Amino acid sequence: MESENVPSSIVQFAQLDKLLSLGRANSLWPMTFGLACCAIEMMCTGGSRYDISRFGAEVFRPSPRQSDVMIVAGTINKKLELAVKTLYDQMPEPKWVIAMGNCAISGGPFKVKENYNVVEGADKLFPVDVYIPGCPPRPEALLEGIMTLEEKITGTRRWPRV
Amino acid sequence: MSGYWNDILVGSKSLVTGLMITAREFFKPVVTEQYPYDVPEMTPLFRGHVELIANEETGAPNCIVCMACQRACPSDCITLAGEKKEGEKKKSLTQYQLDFTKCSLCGSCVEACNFNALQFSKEYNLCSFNKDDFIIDLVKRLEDQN
Amino acid sequence: MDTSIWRPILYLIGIMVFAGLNAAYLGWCERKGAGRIQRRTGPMEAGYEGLLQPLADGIKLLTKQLLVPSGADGILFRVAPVLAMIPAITSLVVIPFSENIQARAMELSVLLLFAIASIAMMAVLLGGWASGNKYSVISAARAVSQNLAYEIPMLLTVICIVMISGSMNLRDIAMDQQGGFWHWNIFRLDNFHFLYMWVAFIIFFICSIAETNRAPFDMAEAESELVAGFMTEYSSMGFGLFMMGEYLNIVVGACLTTTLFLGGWDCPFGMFPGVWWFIIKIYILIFTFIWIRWTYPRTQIYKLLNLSWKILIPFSLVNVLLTAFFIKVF
Amino acid sequence: MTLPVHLRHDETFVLNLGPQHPATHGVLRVKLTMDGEYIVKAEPVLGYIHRMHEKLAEAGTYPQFMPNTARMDYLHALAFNHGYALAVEKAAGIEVPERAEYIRVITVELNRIASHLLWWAAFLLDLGGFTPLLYAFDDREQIIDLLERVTGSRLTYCYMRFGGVYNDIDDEFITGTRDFITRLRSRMPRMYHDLVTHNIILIKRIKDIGFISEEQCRRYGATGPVARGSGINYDVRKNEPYSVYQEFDFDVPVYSECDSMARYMVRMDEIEQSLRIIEQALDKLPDGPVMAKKVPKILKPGLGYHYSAVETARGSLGHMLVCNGDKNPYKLKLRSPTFSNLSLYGEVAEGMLLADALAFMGSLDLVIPEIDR
Amino acid sequence: MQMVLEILNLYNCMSTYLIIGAMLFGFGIYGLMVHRTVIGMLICAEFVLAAASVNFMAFSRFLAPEPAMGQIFTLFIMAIAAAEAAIAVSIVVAVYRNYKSIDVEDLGDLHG
Amino acid sequence: MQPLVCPSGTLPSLFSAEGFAGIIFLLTVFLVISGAVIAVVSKRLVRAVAGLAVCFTGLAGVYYFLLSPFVAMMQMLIYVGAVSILIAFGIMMATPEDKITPDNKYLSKLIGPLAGSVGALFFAGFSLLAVKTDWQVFPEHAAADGSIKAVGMTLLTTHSMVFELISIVLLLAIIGALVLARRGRN
Repeated sequence: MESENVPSSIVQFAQLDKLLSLGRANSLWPMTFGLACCAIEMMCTGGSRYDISRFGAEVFRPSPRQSDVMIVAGTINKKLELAVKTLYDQMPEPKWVIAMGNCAISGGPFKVKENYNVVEGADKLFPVDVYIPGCPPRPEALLEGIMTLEEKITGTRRWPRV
Repeated sequence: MSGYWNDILVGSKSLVTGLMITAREFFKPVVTEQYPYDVPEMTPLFRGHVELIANEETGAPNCIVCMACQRACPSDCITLAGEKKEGEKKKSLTQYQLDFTKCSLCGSCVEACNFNALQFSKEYNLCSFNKDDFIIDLVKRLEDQN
Repeated sequence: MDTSIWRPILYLIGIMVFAGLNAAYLGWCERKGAGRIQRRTGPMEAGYEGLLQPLADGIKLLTKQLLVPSGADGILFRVAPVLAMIPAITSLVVIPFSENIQARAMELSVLLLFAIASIAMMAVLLGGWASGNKYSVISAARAVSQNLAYEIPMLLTVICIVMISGSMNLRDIAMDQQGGFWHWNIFRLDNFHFLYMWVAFIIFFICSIAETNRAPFDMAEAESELVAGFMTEYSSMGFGLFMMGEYLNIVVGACLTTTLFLGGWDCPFGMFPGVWWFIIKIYILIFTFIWIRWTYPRTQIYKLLNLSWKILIPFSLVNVLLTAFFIKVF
Repeated sequence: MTLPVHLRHDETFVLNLGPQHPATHGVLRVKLTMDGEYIVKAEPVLGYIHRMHEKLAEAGTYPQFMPNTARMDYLHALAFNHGYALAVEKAAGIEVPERAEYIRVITVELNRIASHLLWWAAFLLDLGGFTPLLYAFDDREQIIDLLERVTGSRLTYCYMRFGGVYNDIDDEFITGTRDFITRLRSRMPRMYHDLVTHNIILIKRIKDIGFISEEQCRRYGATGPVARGSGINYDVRKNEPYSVYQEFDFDVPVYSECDSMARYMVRMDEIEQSLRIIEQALDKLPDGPVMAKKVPKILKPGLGYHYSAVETARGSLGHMLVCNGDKNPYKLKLRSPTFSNLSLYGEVAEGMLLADALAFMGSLDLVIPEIDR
Repeated sequence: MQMVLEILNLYNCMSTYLIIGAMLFGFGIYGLMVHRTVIGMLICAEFVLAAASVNFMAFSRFLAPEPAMGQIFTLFIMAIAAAEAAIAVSIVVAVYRNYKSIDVEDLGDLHG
Repeated sequence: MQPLVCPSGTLPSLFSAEGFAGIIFLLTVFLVISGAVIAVVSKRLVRAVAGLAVCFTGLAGVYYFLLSPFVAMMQMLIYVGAVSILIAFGIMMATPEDKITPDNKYLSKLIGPLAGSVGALFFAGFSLLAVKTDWQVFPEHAAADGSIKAVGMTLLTTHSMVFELISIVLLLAIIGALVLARRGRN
């Protein structure tokens, strides 16, 4: 469960680490994993207009083994819980999670007291790195999320903030 | 047998046509919006999360704490509180907390408001490491804006 | 010291560099090309026009955790990606890039290419089987039956070329086509070979797409059916090697097509032959590979086998007969 | 050692398609019993995205359920809006101004085109063609832009209100829509038909694959393009006109080949018919208000059952509303089209090849949240 | 040093090849006895055939008056081996379909 | 192709082309042996097939050293590309799971050493025969042309019978395999 604390080497190779993180940040391959409405906006982000490929992240891999970032786009319910968790566990380290949309953050509009079937947020299952609110978030927000994740990996932000 | 030759001929023709179409697209300009560099403009009706409207004169929120928005909200996003200050007719807002992580952006709250106190913000690219960032204190937000 | 030792070593280094660059940058070309076809930009942010993208991907893949699933056959699982790379690199040894640039001018270089390609098939089969995943096993079975089916028309068309040139040496075959495009096997004027050799070229090209498992024949990694096919369980560099192997196979396929049909290093107008013509030709072919991939939907495995058995093999057999006939008669 | 015949385990194995699988469009799970590449038995497993929409309807007031409708079928959200609005309007006896009905039709039809385009894209993705996907998305973005201008959201619209629509359309929207119609009409023959429909690979892939007989359609209650691809001329817009659909002249495309290609063609033709409807609606668009005058703030329809049917991109959608005079519905039951359409998957997919079965699944145009609700 | 050089020159020596052939034959016989599945035995039978081909090739290289002779025999053996493999595998598949096993001992009632 | 043979009586230098060839030869022999060992010893059939492929790749190298590149290529093409893959296919179709065969009661304890000794006996006998026999090496054939041309010529003239037989065998194999595989599926 501790994706944050990947043991760093005892001897710090500062420059090398920087290179590694730059490499990782620029090649975030997401998993083809859509749950609900937000998945359509995720597809739009891959589309020509928003073009997630500019950040090297258009390689949607169908297999969790080859993906670096899991974009949880949609509601996770109790039945799906185990499947999502398995998928997360199947991803090789280092891995990141983006919770896209309100459902993945907290259960969203379905987090009401009558709720009997919704997992209240992906972070109940595994650590989430970046949260993108919205119902669904615009593709720009997902791009922003990718950039924020890159910021998390490299420690600096390379793009203009809007 | 004629189907066999027909398949080959018509099939090859369709394949070549397809290649020609994609080739033509290859030389057309791209349609991509360079998002972090080009900032898109939201339409006037764009629904971001809600925000308070300030009174043009005083700068204080228009809200009179009638709770209509809270009642209208399908997913209990809104918590608000107000108090009646002395010498004032209307209640004034002390706290307006929006749990944006539960919002479904339906716009019921804005519609329910009869006092022109709520509007949609144009925040379209919110994103954070921390989900508590989206439990927004709108009063504070309004103060920051002023 | 004997120069006979250093020459192959130098060539080996050259081939490694060529292979490495191609394996890395074809991925970039593919993503950029796909982007342009789809009217988007493709990778932009890593370096100028995303030129450092392969580097980023490489770094990431290298430093990613290599998972060996518990149900997998550990040894075969690890060996298979390496096996996928070997034949692609080895094949480059016999490719004549120009009259003088060839690592090893073998008498039977055409045969060598096909012989070595069988190792790649073995790699896919073992990789898929060793993963212990049902999708991978189905994919491996598909990949192999596809490769077997398409090897037949491919070899038959190559036989046409061998009959025309009277040699199995790629260098001789290329030498035989010098002097302008009307000498190339595809448009060859003497003995009226141009009448049917273009069909052979098309058959060969289709087969090389199928042999390299590229769309529309990418049955093995049909992602909407089999997740990622035989690569489903591969993470990190295991996956990277399979990908690089695929791109190198494309390069080898393009080189072979160029040498067999398009006159090798010959200039279309009969002047200034040289290695650059070869490079231009192979990259045009590689672009066509990419272009085709991003245009068509995928076929279906049985339709694919039907295409081979019902169309390509009869046509290539007829081609062999025609070649023999035209050589004998004219 | 040899087992008697009846004890031998057969050669089949179980292939678990989903819940995460690129071909299942979300989180459908299909348990396939396979014999080699042939499917012996296909068993869809539902419930992976069940979000208790019907329960939520009972919990909140009438207007509070409106945003949920858009989240069931997010591809044709406005039709779900429309259906729910119609049901509640029927229950509460609200008259909708004519302009509002026209706007509803225009936006619903635009949304239907967007939905079909996305289906087309996803279907092509199932068949392994990636570029058409992006061409369709390019067109779809135009629709989304138009709809965003009037509704304020890109995907999960909450546009309709009981008694009208949330917002009036302006001239810019009308000219934009007309531009879009010409744009799509000019792109349709090349980018859609020449590139894909006439492509021999596609034809070979989906022609004579996934045969659904008319009898099967009726037995499972399949509607929409699935039924129309099997020769059943049924379209709620035509057969039981609601809203102002009787004002327009449009055809219901029906193909009797019963295969995936027929369903494909039905949808492609429907895009053209929707364009026709939009054109006529724009021409006839009357002036007037877009909201009914007297809509009570708090709706309390009296005791009764109310049913409304609308035609979504996937088929006939029914809202069964039971009111008991409270401010929240006593019960809301949905008859969602994809649920019936998916039900026949198991029967039809038997004996198919894996690749064909997935092409067939794509041709059903499944939206899983709508099935699970 | 002399030893090393002699080892390096092994490839010019006919007995090297014959010993390789003998070894393959030995492995093949051993495997045929040890393996209990039809496919395992098939694999080992391939070794026996390969041993024969190596010998043919070696004789053709070093002894035969007509050098192509051994090669032709080897090619013939290859064809036989390929045919044998094809037939054997299809038998195995057919048998497996009926008996759900490829273990030779389970196939006792195959005769008759 | 010219054979790399040193003048009679001399040995190659370590760094000459001949020496290099010697090293490569040792590698190919290593491939043959290791492949054969894997194929015979491993319990899992898939590994056995992988071993078979390795062994045959090595054998192709050995044939190359026997001045017959054509046969070497055919070895790769047929054995690695077809036979091994065919067998692997057979394994895929005929074993649902990779089962490691359980030991049989008495026989298996006995059969291992027995088979080992029989194999070793054959090996020893043949090796002895190979080493002890005084082979009449044709000196002029050391440089003989083993090229494809000679093979092709003889195959179509002197030994055309072989050619025909190969064709018939393959044809029969195809038909037989088809019939057998079809019969299995009712």
